Amino acid sequence: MARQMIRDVIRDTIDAEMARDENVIMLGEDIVGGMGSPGGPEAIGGIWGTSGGLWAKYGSDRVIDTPISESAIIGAAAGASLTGKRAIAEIMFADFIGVCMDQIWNQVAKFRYMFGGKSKCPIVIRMPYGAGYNAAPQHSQSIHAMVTAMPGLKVVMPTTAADVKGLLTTAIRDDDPVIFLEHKALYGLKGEVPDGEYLIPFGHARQVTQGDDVTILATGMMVGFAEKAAAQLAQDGIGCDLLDLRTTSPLDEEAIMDSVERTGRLLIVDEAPPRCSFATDLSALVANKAFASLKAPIEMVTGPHSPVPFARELESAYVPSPDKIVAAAVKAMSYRRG
Amino acid sequence: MARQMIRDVIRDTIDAEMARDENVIMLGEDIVGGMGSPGGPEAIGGIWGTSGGLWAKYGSDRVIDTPISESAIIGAAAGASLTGKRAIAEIMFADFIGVCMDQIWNQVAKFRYMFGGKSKCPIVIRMPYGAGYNAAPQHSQSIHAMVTAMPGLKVVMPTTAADVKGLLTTAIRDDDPVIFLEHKALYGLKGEVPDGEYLIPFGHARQVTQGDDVTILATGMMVGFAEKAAAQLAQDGIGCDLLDLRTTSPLDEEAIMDSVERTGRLLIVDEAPPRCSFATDLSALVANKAFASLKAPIEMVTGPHSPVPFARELESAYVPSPDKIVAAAVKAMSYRRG
Amino acid sequence: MQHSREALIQAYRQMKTIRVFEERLHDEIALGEIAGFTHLYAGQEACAVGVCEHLGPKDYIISTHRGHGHCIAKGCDVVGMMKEIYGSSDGLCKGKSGSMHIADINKGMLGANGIVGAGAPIAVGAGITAKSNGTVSIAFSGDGACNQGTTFEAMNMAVVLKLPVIFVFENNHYSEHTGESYAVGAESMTVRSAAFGMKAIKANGIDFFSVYDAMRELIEYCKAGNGPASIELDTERFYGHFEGDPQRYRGKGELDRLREERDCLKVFRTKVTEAKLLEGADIDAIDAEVEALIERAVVESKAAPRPTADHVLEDVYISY
Amino acid sequence: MQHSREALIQAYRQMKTIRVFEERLHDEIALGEIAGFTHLYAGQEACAVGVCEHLGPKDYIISTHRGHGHCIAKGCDVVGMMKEIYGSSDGLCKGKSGSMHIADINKGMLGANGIVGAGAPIAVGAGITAKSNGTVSIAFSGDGACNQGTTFEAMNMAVVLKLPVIFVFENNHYSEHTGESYAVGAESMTVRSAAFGMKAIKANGIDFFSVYDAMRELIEYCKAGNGPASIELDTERFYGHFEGDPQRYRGKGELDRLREERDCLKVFRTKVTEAKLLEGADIDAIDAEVEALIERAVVESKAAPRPTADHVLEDVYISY
Ligand SMILES: Cc1ncc(C[n+]2csc(CCOP(=O)(O)OP(=O)(O)O)c2C)c(N)n1
Ligand SMILES: Cc1ncc(C[n+]2csc(CCOP(=O)(O)OP(=O)(O)O)c2C)c(N)n1
Ligand SMILES: [Mg+2]
Ligand SMILES: [Mg+2]
Repeated sequence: MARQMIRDVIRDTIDAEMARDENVIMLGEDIVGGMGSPGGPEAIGGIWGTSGGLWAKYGSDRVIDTPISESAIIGAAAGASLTGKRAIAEIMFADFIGVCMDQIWNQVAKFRYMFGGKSKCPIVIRMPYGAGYNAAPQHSQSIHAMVTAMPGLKVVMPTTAADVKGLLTTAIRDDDPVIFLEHKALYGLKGEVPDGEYLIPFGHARQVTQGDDVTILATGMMVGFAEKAAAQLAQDGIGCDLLDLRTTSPLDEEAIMDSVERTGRLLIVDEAPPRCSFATDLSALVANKAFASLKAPIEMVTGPHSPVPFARELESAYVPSPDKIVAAAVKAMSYRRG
Repeated sequence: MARQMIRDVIRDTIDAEMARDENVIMLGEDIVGGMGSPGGPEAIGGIWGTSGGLWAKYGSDRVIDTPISESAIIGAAAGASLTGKRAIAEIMFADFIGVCMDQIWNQVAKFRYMFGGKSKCPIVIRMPYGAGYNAAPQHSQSIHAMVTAMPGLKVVMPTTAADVKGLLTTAIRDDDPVIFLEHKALYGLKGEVPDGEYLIPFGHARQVTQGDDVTILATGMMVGFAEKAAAQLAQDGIGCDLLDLRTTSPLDEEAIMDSVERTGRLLIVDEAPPRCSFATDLSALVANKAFASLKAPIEMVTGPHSPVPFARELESAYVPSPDKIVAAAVKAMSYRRG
Repeated sequence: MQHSREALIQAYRQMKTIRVFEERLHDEIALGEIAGFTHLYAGQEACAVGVCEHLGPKDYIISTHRGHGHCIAKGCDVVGMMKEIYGSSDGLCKGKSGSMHIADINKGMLGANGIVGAGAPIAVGAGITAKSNGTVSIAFSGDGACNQGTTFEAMNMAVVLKLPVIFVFENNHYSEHTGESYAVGAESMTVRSAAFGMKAIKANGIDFFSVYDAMRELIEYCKAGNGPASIELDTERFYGHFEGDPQRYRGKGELDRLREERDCLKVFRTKVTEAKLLEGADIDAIDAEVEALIERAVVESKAAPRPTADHVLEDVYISY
Repeated sequence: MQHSREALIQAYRQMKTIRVFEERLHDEIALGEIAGFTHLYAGQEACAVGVCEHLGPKDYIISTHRGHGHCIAKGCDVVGMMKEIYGSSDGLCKGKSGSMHIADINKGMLGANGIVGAGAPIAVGAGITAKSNGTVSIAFSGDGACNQGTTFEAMNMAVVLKLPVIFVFENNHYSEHTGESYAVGAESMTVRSAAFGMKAIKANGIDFFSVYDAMRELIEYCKAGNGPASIELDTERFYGHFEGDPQRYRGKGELDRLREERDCLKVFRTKVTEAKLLEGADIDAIDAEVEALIERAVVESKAAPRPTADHVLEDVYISY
């Protein structure tokens, strides 16, 4: 067990997999940094510090710094992965999926299906996402709903240092395409990381807190906020069953059903805007499959139907907060059928 | 009142608006057809036949045929609309949003917000969508969830000839960006169209059938299927309250609530895959706001979590059918709280 | 042109197979036998075959919406292709793909593609693998696709990474209904490609030998580690953009003239017979063979099993 | 260089305003006063001002993530910009945009843009309007953005539609941490632009007069209906890519040398004083004015009102 920052766990995990399998390669903008500059390569190692030292160790054929061309980055990673490599592509901000979505949605996600099950494309697309940096509307978005909706993709949203190691290792070794979403505000977070080989299977939620009154479902940054809220609610005698879903596709339906059947109340926390979101996805699942157990309306705490604004006051009003989560839980608890 | 095919209604409506306002322009691939060819311009007038004759009437400065460059098509339409034009952009298949999503999502949808409310971008983006042509995974998709989720966009999904005229006129005169989704399989459908100026405000659902037993919500192609199902269910004494939502953003929440409070049962029909979909959006809305009225689990009939397959047998198994809708309604009716 | 008799017979058989495959599809589609959108390759055979006769299974190609010719030239099973287009579960892609997405990874054929311009970036990735194998990666594109941003990005990235990728632009002078002279703003797509920093040449896309010789040079160039190259092939499309296209953009008598003067199969036959490399009889024998093969493909396809509802959710994932 | 005294003073004031604005931001950011990502324009002033001094409010420009200089040069209110960057509800964009999206449509400034390459297509659309107004549309891009597919598409479309669009590429030799020589595979971005079928020239991006004269020629050319043009400006970025950048990609002593030898403000001052067009005193007077303006902007920004939660849902739509 070592205590590490998430950004370092990512680099070390990629390093271990590159050492283990020579077919693993990386592509992205500035993942080496300094190519063609007076200062020379490895001047930076990724603007998020998630690939430092890898170019020096594995060279330009495996750690590939690219021009600003996201469609070509994903296309190149896809073509390499279709032909025997295992490519890890970094899109610097998840918001940039807008310029390369076709390659993800109509190519990578559909290859195997279109080709009658006769191909594999073991690609991992890493995308830093989320608000918290006052990075304004085009650099703060959460895109998990969009990719979760795409058949053919697996979608991972780790929240702890240990989970980052276990889930990224699984992602790199998975033969299906994986979207690996890293919350920007979590890169600096430290946590205990198991030594040696460590894999966490997809589709298994993590139980964060246990309780019998209300089920809270969250992912990414929202897990920590929900945990804060749960602690406060516990003081008021409200027991929260908080699940960190870890992967949105596949989804741990069983854990969700077990919990809701026990609590009868559901609260979903999602950083993204409300329409056609992952929050509505979970609500619809429960409203169909666990309706009989529901004692109260399904509550959702999400971002508003607006872009993510810049100013500190606006961004913090935009993002769900522990207080809003507490209020929603209390609302669910105080509901009485008229 | 004239009886017209939807493809002709689209052309005539654009024609009327271009005649009315010289700032209205059109851009798209082959919307003239034959540019730079021996046969010469207007050899076709749009592969869907929705712009025939317009180039001859309005010329190359207003009916602009473009290279195959969807990002530049949307960008050009956006830049023109930011500076005083009202551009109608045609993306030949909605599936191609993958190559131009940034311009729609991070530019057009966010301009006004990012610019502090000091700009307007009256653009209409027309996108033929949906299955039914055995056009295989990359030419058959329904993308309404993706765009409904994007704050800043309005999303229209007309189903009748009359609604196409009323909603397209409203869209072209609207000062906000509008995504206008045309189901490919409906272009040939005929219907009565009101003469003269005809506008339908956004956010007002159309009541298709009335009934007190189960509420059915549908859009586009699914409305006709649901209507068939409702007729069959009526024979078995099940009264369906079928709403054609017309616009997914804004959404007619009031009509939905009124109906569900009356029927206590909800069935949602959506051609798209199930995850993070418009179906789940509607379900979550009702599970939160009309929970007390619900007598049964919320049923959804949607496409499966897969791409749209090519073969006739596969595509028809993929798309929701009247039979599946009937079965789901019967299921909702026969539910008894354990 | 120093080609062995076997090589010439093989090249002709491939071109003829594509031609008959497409002509037969044209008829079958008219009969309403076949669903979906089909884009026929007839007229451009010398391009696909002139390129692919140089390639082995570890060389990669990626194709376009007009992919049948590339598939056949790269060795995809013709009967399996026909079954796919007929929507059979025995088809090369189990009826999931139809005409527009046929692929056979084991043959190095990375797929026809319904998204114009999507192939070039993927070919760059195959070029990364090719570089480590000492093989090459080929991106087929059209005169319309060359204007798509993805194609430009791919060209620049291939140059930056010095990859063995060859961008083959089949200029059949139309993108759907639009003339190439309208949509390509540059003096030519070749001049434009050259300015990206790659070797860029042209060849005669209705002459197998012109394409074949030019490609030999480019493949040697790329395998020698010089980075990517591009080639523009002047060729012709004999049918509509898609089946059902009224082709009003054609000039008067254009199609008859093309069939008469610009048919790559006639050009080939004349060249090899005049040069006494093959007899007319050799060619007639291949024609008969090919006709029989395609006839069998159609007969088997009509009888082939159809997929069932339970297939819809198969092959979305390897494991989920 | 036949410039009126007023014109020279105006040009210098604009450049100096940008410089002081950016240097002050650099200090304020170091104090933790300002949130978000900020990309400073200092060093490139001659580019923005050399271009925009030709333009009126009906001429359009679209900018990049490094937009402050373009905004100021196009006439955006400097105090409103500073307030925006400070996140005030009195800011030019009500605190919604911050540094990366500042716009003022009435001034013909269509926005800084956080998406690299997104501006060029939008400039093509403004070019459609400009064509009907007899004005021009300018797309500012960098040496990194020139490799994005959207930029290439925009260039081709502008040529096809013969629009009065000028693609201004500010080559500051870096895209984030990557050298231009690595990311641009072509011999030069100018050679590449020319091959798209447009007039493409270079100018000295640290010399206002070089930029200004070259732009006069291009604007006349575009307004005459010749279609688009492009210009590459050789210039320098004085700060990091973003504030906080360690700049390890710089050469030894590079920054000092740039400040010493490649400062467009020094170049301007030397030229105009040696040519006796302005006195040192004139310039010192402007410097003082500008310092005072920026000081006021900062003081007012710190005191300016902050937005409140109820603003979040404002201006998503005009009506909904
Ligand atoms: C991204 C995208 N845009 C538009 C289309 C529609 N489309 C299909 S083929 C085609 C023309 C392609 O022309 P070209 O590249 O010359 O190939 P050709 O058809 O001549 O073989 C178009 C516009 C598409 N499939 N994908
Ligand atoms: C689509 C997209 N990709 C990547 C980025 C991240 N990014 C922001 S600025 C930048 C470098 C741009 O370089 P250049 O065009 O030379 O402009 P400069 O920073 O030198 O002014 C990058 C990669 C982005 N904002 N958008
Ligand atoms: Mg063509
Ligand atoms: Mg730069």
